[in-house]
Amino acid sequence: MKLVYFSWIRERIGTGEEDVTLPDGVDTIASLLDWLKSRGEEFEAALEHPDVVRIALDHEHVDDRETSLEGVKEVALFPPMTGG
Amino acid sequence: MKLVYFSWIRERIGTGEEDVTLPDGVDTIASLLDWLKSRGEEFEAALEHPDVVRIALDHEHVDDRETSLEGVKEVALFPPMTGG
Amino acid sequence: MANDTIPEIRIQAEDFDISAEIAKLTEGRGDIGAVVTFSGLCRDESGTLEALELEHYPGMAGAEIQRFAKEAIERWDLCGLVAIHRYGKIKPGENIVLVIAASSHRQAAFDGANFLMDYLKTHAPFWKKEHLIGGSTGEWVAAKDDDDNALSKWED
Amino acid sequence: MANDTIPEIRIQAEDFDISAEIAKLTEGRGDIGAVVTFSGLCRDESGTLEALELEHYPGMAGAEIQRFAKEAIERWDLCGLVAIHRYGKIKPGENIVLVIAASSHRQAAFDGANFLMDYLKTHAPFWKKEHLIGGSTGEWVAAKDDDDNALSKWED
Repeated sequence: MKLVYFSWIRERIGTGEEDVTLPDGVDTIASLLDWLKSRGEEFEAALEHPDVVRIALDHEHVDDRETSLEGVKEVALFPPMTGG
Repeated sequence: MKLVYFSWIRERIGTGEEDVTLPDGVDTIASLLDWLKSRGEEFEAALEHPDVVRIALDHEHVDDRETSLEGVKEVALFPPMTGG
Repeated sequence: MANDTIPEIRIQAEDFDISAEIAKLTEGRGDIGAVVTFSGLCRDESGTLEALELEHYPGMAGAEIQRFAKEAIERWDLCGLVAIHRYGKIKPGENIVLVIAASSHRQAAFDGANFLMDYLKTHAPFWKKEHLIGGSTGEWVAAKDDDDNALSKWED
Repeated sequence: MANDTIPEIRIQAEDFDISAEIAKLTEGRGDIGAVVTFSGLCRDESGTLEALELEHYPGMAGAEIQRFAKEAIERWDLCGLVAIHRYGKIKPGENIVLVIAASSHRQAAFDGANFLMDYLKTHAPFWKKEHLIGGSTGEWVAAKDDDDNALSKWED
């Protein structure tokens, strides 16, 4: 699965994208966020306030943290948008 | 006093402007309209529906037909505006 | 606090260039975050219109637009406001009127431009006459109740 | 009745020309009576900003704007809609975003452009970072509650 990061989340993690193989049991947005936080202090810093992190699955915003990741190719993590 | 006419009121009266001397007793918008209607059939046709005629005194809209004409230099008569 | 922004009002036969007008308004300024323009064009959905002829009251038009432009500047604290109204013969697809409102924030720019257009439609001394294809003269365009009703949204 | 107008969506580093975009939208048409443009500019009221840097999510930005553009076209029966969002470094006074809505009647054009801007502000995947004069990097611009609140006016 491809993970992409933007804005200060990207800066804190230190990379814009990576390919990962999810461990068993990581099958929802919530469990993905929990697993990512366990991957080191840069992830802990990026995700310290999980409520402000926005998620897109294959380019679509998803609010519900229990949404399944089954079949998803790309997960994006980013802060609230400030376009326009 | 100068009278100016616009749009179909101008067309019906047959002139865009004229200088007039008001007869005694013609001292409000209402009495001006009454007097104008008496000046011939072109005025009668132009003013047959006095309610749709809009009035400006010295370039300012005035709604109240009892407004005095004292000191007024230019009275404009026109239909509802259709600009923009 | 009074806002002493001076509106740019023009009554002219010539067309206007929206990009050039915006550039004049915004050049060298760091306080403008939002620019809203409204342009009104001559429509001809039936395909029978040669042109609209716009008559206006020269002595009154500029002063009347100025009055409502100043009200818009005060009410929405605008950084800049332009209103250009054309007169004479205008063909389908051509510009009739332009309003530009500039502000720090977007809703003020939208509201200022919208307000001024509603007042131009109902209060600016302009009248439109149709000229039809083939040379005959059509009707004077009638005022719309909808345009009067649109004003109610600006009542406090 | 479905409105099959296709919105013109562009995500680009280059600036845009509003007059040229309007001309492309309206050329040869007699059904457009109203064109509303919104342009968002880079502000710098404190005089400390060198530039804003706009980061975006290329795979998602176009699709997301397209979705809201189509909603605007359907909801206000627009004749045309353009949305251009820039990325990269943008200096104070320069353009960031452009929305153009064209319609037969003026309120639809105002509402369509206003709606799309509110959604761009809160839903388009763009993020702004400040670069300060002197070379230091400032903060990421924070999202505003006001922008989320602005969406409430489009709820039925």
